[in-house]
Amino acid sequence: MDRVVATCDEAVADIPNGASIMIGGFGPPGIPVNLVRALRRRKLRDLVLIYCGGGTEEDGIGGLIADGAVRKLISSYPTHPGATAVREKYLAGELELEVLPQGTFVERIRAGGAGLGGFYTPTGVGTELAAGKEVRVIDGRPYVFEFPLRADYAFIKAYRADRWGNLVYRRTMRNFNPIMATAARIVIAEVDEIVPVGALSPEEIETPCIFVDRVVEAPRDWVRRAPPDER
Amino acid sequence: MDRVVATCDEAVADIPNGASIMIGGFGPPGIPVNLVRALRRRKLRDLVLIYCGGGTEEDGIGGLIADGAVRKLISSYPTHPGATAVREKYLAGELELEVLPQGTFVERIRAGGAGLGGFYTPTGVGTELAAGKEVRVIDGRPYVFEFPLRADYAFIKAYRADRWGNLVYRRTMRNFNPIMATAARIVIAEVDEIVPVGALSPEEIETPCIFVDRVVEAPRDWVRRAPPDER
Amino acid sequence: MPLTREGIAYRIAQDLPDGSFVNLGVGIPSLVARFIPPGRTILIHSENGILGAGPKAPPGQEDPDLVNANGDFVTLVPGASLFDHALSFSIIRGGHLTHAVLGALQVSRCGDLANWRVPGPRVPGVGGAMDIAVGAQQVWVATTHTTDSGEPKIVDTCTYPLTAARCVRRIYTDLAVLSVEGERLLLEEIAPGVTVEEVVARTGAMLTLPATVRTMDIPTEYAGASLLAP
Amino acid sequence: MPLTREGIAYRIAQDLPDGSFVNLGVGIPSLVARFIPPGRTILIHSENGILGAGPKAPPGQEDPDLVNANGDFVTLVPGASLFDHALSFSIIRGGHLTHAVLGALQVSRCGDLANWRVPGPRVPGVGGAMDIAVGAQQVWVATTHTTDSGEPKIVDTCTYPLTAARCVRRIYTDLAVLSVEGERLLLEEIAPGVTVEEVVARTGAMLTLPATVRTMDIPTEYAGASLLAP
Repeated sequence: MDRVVATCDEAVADIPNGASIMIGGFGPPGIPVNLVRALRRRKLRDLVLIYCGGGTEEDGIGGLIADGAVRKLISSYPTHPGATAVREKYLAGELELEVLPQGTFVERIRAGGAGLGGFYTPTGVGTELAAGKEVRVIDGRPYVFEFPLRADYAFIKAYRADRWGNLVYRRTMRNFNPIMATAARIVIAEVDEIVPVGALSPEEIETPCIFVDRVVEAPRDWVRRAPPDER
Repeated sequence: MDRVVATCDEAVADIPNGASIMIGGFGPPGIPVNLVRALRRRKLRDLVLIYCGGGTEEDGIGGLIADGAVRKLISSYPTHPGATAVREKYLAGELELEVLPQGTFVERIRAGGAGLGGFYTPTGVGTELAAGKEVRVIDGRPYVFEFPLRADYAFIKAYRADRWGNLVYRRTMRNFNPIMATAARIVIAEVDEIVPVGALSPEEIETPCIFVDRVVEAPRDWVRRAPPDER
Repeated sequence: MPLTREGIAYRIAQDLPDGSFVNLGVGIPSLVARFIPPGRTILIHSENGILGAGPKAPPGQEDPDLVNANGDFVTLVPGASLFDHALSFSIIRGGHLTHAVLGALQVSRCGDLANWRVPGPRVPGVGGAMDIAVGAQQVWVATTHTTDSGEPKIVDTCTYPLTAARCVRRIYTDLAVLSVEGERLLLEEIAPGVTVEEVVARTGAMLTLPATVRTMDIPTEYAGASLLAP
Repeated sequence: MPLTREGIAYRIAQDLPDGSFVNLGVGIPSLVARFIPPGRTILIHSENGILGAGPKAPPGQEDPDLVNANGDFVTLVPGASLFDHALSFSIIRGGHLTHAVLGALQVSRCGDLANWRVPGPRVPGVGGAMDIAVGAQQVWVATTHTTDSGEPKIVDTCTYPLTAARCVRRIYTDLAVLSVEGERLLLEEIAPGVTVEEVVARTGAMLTLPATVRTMDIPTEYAGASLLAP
């Protein structure tokens, strides 16, 4: 049951060309940057990334795209400042882009993790993001049908883990991480601190270890510096 | 923003005949027994209850059914020991029963609270619980279509609340409570302890106050007796 | 005198009742929180999992794990809660937010909103705008009345890609407050020193005029911010 | 000698690999946890929101807020986590449980399971059975080979209302271990002192017999429980 892997490089060593990979995070919080950097070192091709933003050079996701490692990006808001690689590759016709409303993006991932076949959302009806999608009127209101979304791998960033892979987040680190952790075949978590099994309270665990396959400790500088009671 | 109401009787005073009411809880944990008892004192008729079990005399839900206050029960497992009132009223033709697989029961409530129009689940395909329901093959696998479920009221049991209605649960009290709190027009929470706003950590709050309309303090005897660090 | 961006935000803040749960979009909407009248408890929701977002963190005191949906390092008010994106969008789509204040590229007479994309060879990116527009109990738009080049942003029919149809209830601009009632767009208030004729001239949709149009009750300055353009 | 209820549970426990995540139904399945071989870490899931349920609480030490799905006051193992019913059924339906051990009224040759209802004028109540049957990676059935009155529970086609079609992978009874492979039901093992002929005679479906049928390796007693019927 011990899920601990020594390094990020080891944790991503088996990812093949063409793999689909979910990456958690929103803003800087919750982005597993060290896993992304290790992935970038693999110099893979034809990856499908499922990530809410567009990535920047700094978080490494933009770098992956700039490298030409990514065939397709499934995203919600790939247009934030710093998402220059997406813009260049997309406008050059070298990156396929699937853009989803943010609630639909996370709900499709949840449906994938929860074993559902799809769902109807009121979001996007009558817009170009619903073009070609089934619309159904339920109880007098139109809804768009959306399919579940799963991936080969998920990269998760959490604050603390135990050696079994139970995960705890702090502040706004959760975002997509607990949901993506349910929806991939292999889930890899990068955490600031690994604690003994039993050290996390059963109520505070947000991602139970059943969802997590590998855990790597990669503490951020500020966490390393700040004692626990000042975080 | 203060949601505190003095008594359970006051909290349920406006519920009309014919109202639909979700009631949380599974086993004893998480059943808002004092709200149910106050509801029973109202001597209402034609209620629709949405509750996972069948209720017992002890938890008051069985008593409501025995009183003839309930027209219909939407449930998953109304056949546990002690659910005698359901059995008698159902077999006498005096209680309408809608039985759902437990995962479908909670997912329909979640869909109601999340604004979805419905979802496809693999559960129940080819069984009598899917009789008359739409079946759709998605990616080669058959799924049953299920509609969202909402109610006029939800009765929630939590451990601690602040005066705004942020809720915290302990051990297995959560069960249906955090989900039902999202899916009713008026949500009433019965809690063991009300603490000042700001006393709950933002990470530990499981039900944010946006979902809660009324909070009543009705501490259980064992909570009253046990000091916080021994619970 | 037309309102400044801060003036529009101030005007909106006066209309948010005590006990509101509000999502604020980027741009002018993000300024609304500054102007909430003292004594009102209004909780700010952020898509990335905050209910009860507070002001930006003072320089040097940013928490690297605490941002809002605009990417600002923020604080939390007492009573705030944190959650994942799934619950955050259950709040949005499930009709739990009492209000959302959004920016606009165009709003139509019947409340159609276009605020996520201009046509052309650009990267599309929508974020939470479509969910918020269909989900909040009341969607209010905060916008300048016209574009920088003077084109009306309030139009008969949107020509930009839609965010959601018939979702906007009120429009707050530098010149006026308007409300959408079915197919009719009502002119409720005008900025001090602005005439009804001016508003009509700068609006691209037919307006319905009540017997009397109120003039906004708005100070020139508030808490160091100019609310009226010079 | 046929296995006792504890014997069936013991036999199943030997087959659960280290690192399994298992849901155990009521009746014989609930006994499996007692017999997990030392040194294996196996986490027990309970529908009402537990991963890592431990043994029943000692009398007088029950926590009123901590029960499992059978209503027993239980304990938690170190590393356990607690969650709501929505996540609990995401775990179940989403294919995250490695194993589920369920009771049965009937199992068919091709793995159809009936375990929630007998026909007739009774209150229907299904609980989590249907979700678990479709969701777990491997569904194993723990049951007596026949009913108290000697009727086969392993049948060609279920006559009782189905829980789920073609979901069962293995069947552990007091007489045998069987596995479902497509349309074929393989007799893998027989209890000590039981003959293939006896098993065939008490089974209501055609069995496929391998070249050699193993005899179960099972002690007479374990940790104070009799595993073989006298």
